[in-house]
Amino acid sequence: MNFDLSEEQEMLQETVRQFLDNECPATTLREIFDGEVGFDPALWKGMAEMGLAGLHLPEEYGGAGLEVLDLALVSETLGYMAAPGPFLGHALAGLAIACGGSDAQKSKWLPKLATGDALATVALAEEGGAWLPDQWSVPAGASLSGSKKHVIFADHADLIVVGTAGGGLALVERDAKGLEIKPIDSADRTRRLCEVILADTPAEALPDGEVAATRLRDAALVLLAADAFGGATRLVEMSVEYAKTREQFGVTIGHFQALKHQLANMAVEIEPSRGLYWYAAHALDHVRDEAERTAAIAKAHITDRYMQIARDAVEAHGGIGFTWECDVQIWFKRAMFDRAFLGNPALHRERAATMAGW
Amino acid sequence: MNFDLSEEQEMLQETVRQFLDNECPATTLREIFDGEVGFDPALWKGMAEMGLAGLHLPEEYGGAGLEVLDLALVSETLGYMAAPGPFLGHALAGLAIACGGSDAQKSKWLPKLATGDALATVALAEEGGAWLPDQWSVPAGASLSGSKKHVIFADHADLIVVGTAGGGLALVERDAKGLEIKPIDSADRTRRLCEVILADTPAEALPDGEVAATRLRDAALVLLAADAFGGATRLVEMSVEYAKTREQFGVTIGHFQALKHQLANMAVEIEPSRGLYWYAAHALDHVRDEAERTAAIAKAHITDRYMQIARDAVEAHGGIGFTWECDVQIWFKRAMFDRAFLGNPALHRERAATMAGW
Amino acid sequence: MDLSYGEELEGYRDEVAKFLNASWPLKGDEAKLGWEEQAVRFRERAIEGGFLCRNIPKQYGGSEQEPDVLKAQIIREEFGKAHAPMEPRGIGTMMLVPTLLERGSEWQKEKFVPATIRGDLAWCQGYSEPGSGSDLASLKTRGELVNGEWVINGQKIWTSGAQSADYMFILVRTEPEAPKHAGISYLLVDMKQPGIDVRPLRQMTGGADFCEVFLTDVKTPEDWIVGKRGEGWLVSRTTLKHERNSIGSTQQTRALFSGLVQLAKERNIDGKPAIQNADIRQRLAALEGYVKAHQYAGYRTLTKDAKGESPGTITMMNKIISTNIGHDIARLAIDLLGEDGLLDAGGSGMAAMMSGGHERWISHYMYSLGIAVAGGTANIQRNVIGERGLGLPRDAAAERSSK
Amino acid sequence: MDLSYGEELEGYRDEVAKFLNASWPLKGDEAKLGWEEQAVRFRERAIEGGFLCRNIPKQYGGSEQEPDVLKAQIIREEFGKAHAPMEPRGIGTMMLVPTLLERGSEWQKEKFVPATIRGDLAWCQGYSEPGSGSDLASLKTRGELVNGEWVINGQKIWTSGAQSADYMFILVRTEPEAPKHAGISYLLVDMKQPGIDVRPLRQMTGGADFCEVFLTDVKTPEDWIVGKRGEGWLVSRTTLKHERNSIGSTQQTRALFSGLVQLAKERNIDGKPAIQNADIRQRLAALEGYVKAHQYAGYRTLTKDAKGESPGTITMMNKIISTNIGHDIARLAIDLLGEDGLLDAGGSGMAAMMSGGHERWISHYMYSLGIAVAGGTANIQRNVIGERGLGLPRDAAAERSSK
Repeated sequence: MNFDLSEEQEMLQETVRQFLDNECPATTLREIFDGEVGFDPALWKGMAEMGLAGLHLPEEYGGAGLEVLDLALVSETLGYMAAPGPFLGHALAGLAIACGGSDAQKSKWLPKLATGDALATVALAEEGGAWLPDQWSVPAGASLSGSKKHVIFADHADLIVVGTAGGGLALVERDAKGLEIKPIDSADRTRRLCEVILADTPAEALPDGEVAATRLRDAALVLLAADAFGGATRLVEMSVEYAKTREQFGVTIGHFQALKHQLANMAVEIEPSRGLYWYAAHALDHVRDEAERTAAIAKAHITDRYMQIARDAVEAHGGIGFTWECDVQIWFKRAMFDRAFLGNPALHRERAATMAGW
Repeated sequence: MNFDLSEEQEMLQETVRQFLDNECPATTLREIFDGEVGFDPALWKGMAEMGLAGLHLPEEYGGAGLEVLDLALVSETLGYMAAPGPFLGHALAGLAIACGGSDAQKSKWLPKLATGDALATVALAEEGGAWLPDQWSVPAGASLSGSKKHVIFADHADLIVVGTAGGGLALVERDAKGLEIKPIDSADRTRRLCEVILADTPAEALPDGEVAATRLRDAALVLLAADAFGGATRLVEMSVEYAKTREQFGVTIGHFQALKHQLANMAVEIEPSRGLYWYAAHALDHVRDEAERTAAIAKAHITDRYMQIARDAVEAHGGIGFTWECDVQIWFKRAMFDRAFLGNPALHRERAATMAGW
Repeated sequence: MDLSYGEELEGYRDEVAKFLNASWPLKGDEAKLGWEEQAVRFRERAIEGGFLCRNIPKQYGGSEQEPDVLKAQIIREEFGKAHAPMEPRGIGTMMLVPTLLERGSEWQKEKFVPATIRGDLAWCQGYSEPGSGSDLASLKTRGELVNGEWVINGQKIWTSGAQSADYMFILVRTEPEAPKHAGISYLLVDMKQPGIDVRPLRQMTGGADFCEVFLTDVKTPEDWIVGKRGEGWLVSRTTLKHERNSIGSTQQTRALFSGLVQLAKERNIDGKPAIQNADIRQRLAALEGYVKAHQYAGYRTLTKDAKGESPGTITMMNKIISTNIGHDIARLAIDLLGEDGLLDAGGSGMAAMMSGGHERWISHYMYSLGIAVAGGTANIQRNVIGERGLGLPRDAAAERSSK
Repeated sequence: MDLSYGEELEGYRDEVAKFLNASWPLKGDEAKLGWEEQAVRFRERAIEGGFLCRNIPKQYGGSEQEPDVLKAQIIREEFGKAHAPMEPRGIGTMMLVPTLLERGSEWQKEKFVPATIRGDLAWCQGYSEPGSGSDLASLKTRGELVNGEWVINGQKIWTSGAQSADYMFILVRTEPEAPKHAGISYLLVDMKQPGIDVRPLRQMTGGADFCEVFLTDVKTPEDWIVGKRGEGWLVSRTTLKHERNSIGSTQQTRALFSGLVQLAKERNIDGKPAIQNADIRQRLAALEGYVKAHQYAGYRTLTKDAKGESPGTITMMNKIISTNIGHDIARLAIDLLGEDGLLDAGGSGMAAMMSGGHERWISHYMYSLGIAVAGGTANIQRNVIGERGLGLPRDAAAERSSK
């Protein structure tokens, strides 16, 4: 029984965190957040150089050959730091190709994705909250027509993995004919979204797209849960820190029992769920028959906790917590993202109920 | 605009309360609660002599000719005092006969019910939580066969108003052939329940039974809501009183902000809902097209608040709140009764949703 | 119990309606004027008719009527129906005017009250400071009397409308040696002078409904003080007996809830209208219990006010009740929005929340956490309910602060 | 990450299973003995094999094994599967024995430890008093040394198993002049003597799992004190390094949740199984999130314990987490029970909760509020999490009390 991280995994988190401490301190994060574009090529290049772009890709294609758990650990740290950038979409795209692509597709794309020389993303959602493979309706084929919503940094991607009707996946390249990309005003300005419109756009299906799509879905749920865990943990720390420094009535407000208990409740809500996302990630590589359901529960549970903690953190910061200047809002909006992306908790709870045979 | 009680109504509540202060103080309440029977004929006789047995019955039959709101105000006070006895069933039975009975039925029963010389109750529920008129399945006719659950003090009643298939009502007398009454171990020992088994038992239908049954249902929902409001209000008072006297760490525990806020939250949960049951009661006599839905919402909302406040009150009393000796348990069990009797909040919320055309 | 207003008051309603029918909208050439100018002319006539500024003496431009909360409610209802202008909105009419009437000197009343209620003068409030939120009395902005003038230095925050205000009423510390509450004075300050730097304070929604105001050697005459030196804390707590709008917040809450029901009808879950989903129906109906309780509690308060009786603890609870309902409505709305919760709130302020689009629910989701209800505020309200409402003993910390 | 126990430990599991296979149930003539007698004989052999009483030295009847939380967990799992007796349940083994081993005198260890772990001696705990709940150190029961004997007068409450206990370990105030915490001593008392009056304390469920104990001139020898005079508070806080059962409470929670799911399958809503209702499904699945989080947090704690590393703040949270889950399960259960919630809990104690009938959910509904979690307890735990876990400053009141 070893339900804990390895030293390498702890070091991975520590390394990513130090990198972000140095390369994306609060001022930089704020610049990117407030900026027009929201994408910092240098920051992403640095992350790729650390190996984060290909962490989970096979070693034969230049990746580090690690597991979904390792990806999730990075995701936790990015969530903790509210790191802006295309990690989520890129990681999922690579995972899909590694899982469902032909040898030719893998050879063509994975080495470039592993180094970060090419940036990829995934186009899943369709109108009306159709996030899941069995809800996709863009007809599969040598060319695709339709519209995909909420595609992370599609405007910077070299490659888009597009979900197609029947639950398959297809590759669409940056300069493909009829491809139109419209940035959306996103609440979360660290992971900006685009609408992707395909008009008879050339595409190449992944041979094992159906398998890859379900793995992509489950991995995405786990990465969102991990990000949520990291972000919520950070918000508790920020709120505690504020309570230790802000004074009212002649004492720091952390003296007041009502606030103290609110902060304790926030910690109690999030701290236990660390192992839940660990296990969900672990299951994706090692306990396949529990993977799908545990991923759904982890995403629903932890992103719900994150959102509530984000609300509580605003309250704990008083009026200032409601301002644009206060960093809490950055995490608040990441919480909105993590909770809504790939579907609200209710959707995944209903899936979990169905999978349990309820 | 006069959304308030009249002086007469305030005096009615005050009179009932004083009567119970004198005739059913804590020690008496405890004796009745702990006793085998749970029914105190003298106490009920006293209430009847005050006019409570026929408060809402027409004056021509010896009643006071008051409205459902007045019944509800009495119900609030009984809930506040946790008064044991058959008021609820008796009041509903009389209301049903006054609304749906023939002249002969009214002449025969209402004068005796108004004085309390005869005790009546209502038999509504059937197996599987079938509380409502459209769920009843005992076939109507000159004799009835079937089983009714959760009949308040049926073992002391002279007359039972029985719900029948098609949503009608019929009268069954105490000594009727084939009538079997089995006391049930009830959680709420102030309003004990029986199962009523009918085997080809002679019965007399109310001519306007369908109309009377829906009015009975809505009035019952309102009376339960009123009882819940009174009980919850009392529990808040008891908890506040305890916090003012119990000392820990050298001060009364009401000094601790966490408990203070818990008590404030309890008060905030119940205090605003006074007008909700008032209006629901008022609507039954004066705003007929809102009556059914408002009654459903009032019952669901206020009995839910009562149950949660009862849980909170146990916590606010610490270990002692969990004991049989502590009076909190009496109200706790009345809360369970008010919430479950005639169906859980979820049932009535779903009805309210349907009535709104949602 | 009678939910109608009774014959006499319905007669009054007819009177109000008749006046409105004759007076609003303006007719003939006056109808061509701009809305603001029309409003000014209309208000003059409404004051003359005794419908507006009812609690303000005639000598200061009001209509000086006997307080009557039911008449006031009827006026709100009828003016609302006719879309006719009420008193100028804003903190000048709501807070400064009652304070001046109770505590101001004669010249102050004459100079400021008529112009404010006519809408000629706009005010902003200088109370909160970055370091003084729930503990307002710890404020640090200084006022010194130098050569017959107050010289003010410091910073205020959460000042609504500071950009467009003519004047500010401000709390400043003028007696630094006095104990906390006793060192504060209440001054009036001309906003159109050097040394005042107004910076919009952007909210997480992207809009800016509030400002920071930096004051550097800002000056105001010695006699622009309301009450005496060191009495500012008491002056700021002045409330005149007035025609409390007991059901205003319940009407807003009901409107918000109606919008939520509408949203549930428009959004889908699993390809069917969300309002058909059992879970959503339960949540909506449970919320409606709170909304309706709040509504009838408002009716009861209105009645008690009309009778001159105390409505009890409910008046301390209204804020937290509507906050709680607002939170629950916001949570359910964001669940109904689903993927649209990924979108930006629209970069705007409260205006976005009042708009018709779905993005108003994102704004509302964030506004439900807004400064009016955030942080210490809710806890302070629970203290008040616990201590003043339920009679529980005071906190040690609060005791210390009140000394 | 590896959720198996690894080769070496699986080997150990085989060893445990082999022992159990050979030793339980007893065979031959021994199989005809009563269960208690069988348990005593079996325990002797299990101690000899190193499976029970692992942290107790051999000289006091234990098996004196190296601490190993994983081996301990495997033993629990395998003994559980075989329904084999573990150490005698109860507060004697769980609380008194570790305290004596750390703080008792030699003769105390010899006299009490072996007999207690054999199950020959039953203990009860005399800590709480009616006036001393969360503020335990304010206890008032007096102990006076008179002619070489302690004479004890006072009252204890929430004493489980007082009717059948041979001895009580009790906190009494022996130094009335000393400050609060410093005036308390830890004594051992023979329960079979005059002056001890045990009265069952009935709970709201109707059962009586606890007692009140009235002590009137109760006597115990001078040297039946553990630690020194006035050290009782510290002695009562003694905890040995032991093989913490990190996942016991998560297993109970999971079992309770499974029962709840089963209940949802059996009960109907609108004529269909409740588990098909969208609202019930949402509530169940949301609860499962908490249950699973608790489960994996337990695995992590077990691993950290096994490595000798600190699991962090989670160990302070476990009680409140399982309390919260218990509350939510109870609420959902009572909703599923519907009309059966009108029925009596069955007039019994914890036993009813463990039974198979639906009435156990009524018992559980009330027990979820039971004394272990009620009132001050949860708030005290939040204080601990806030202060020791998050490093927030201490309360003024608590500071005062600790002086």
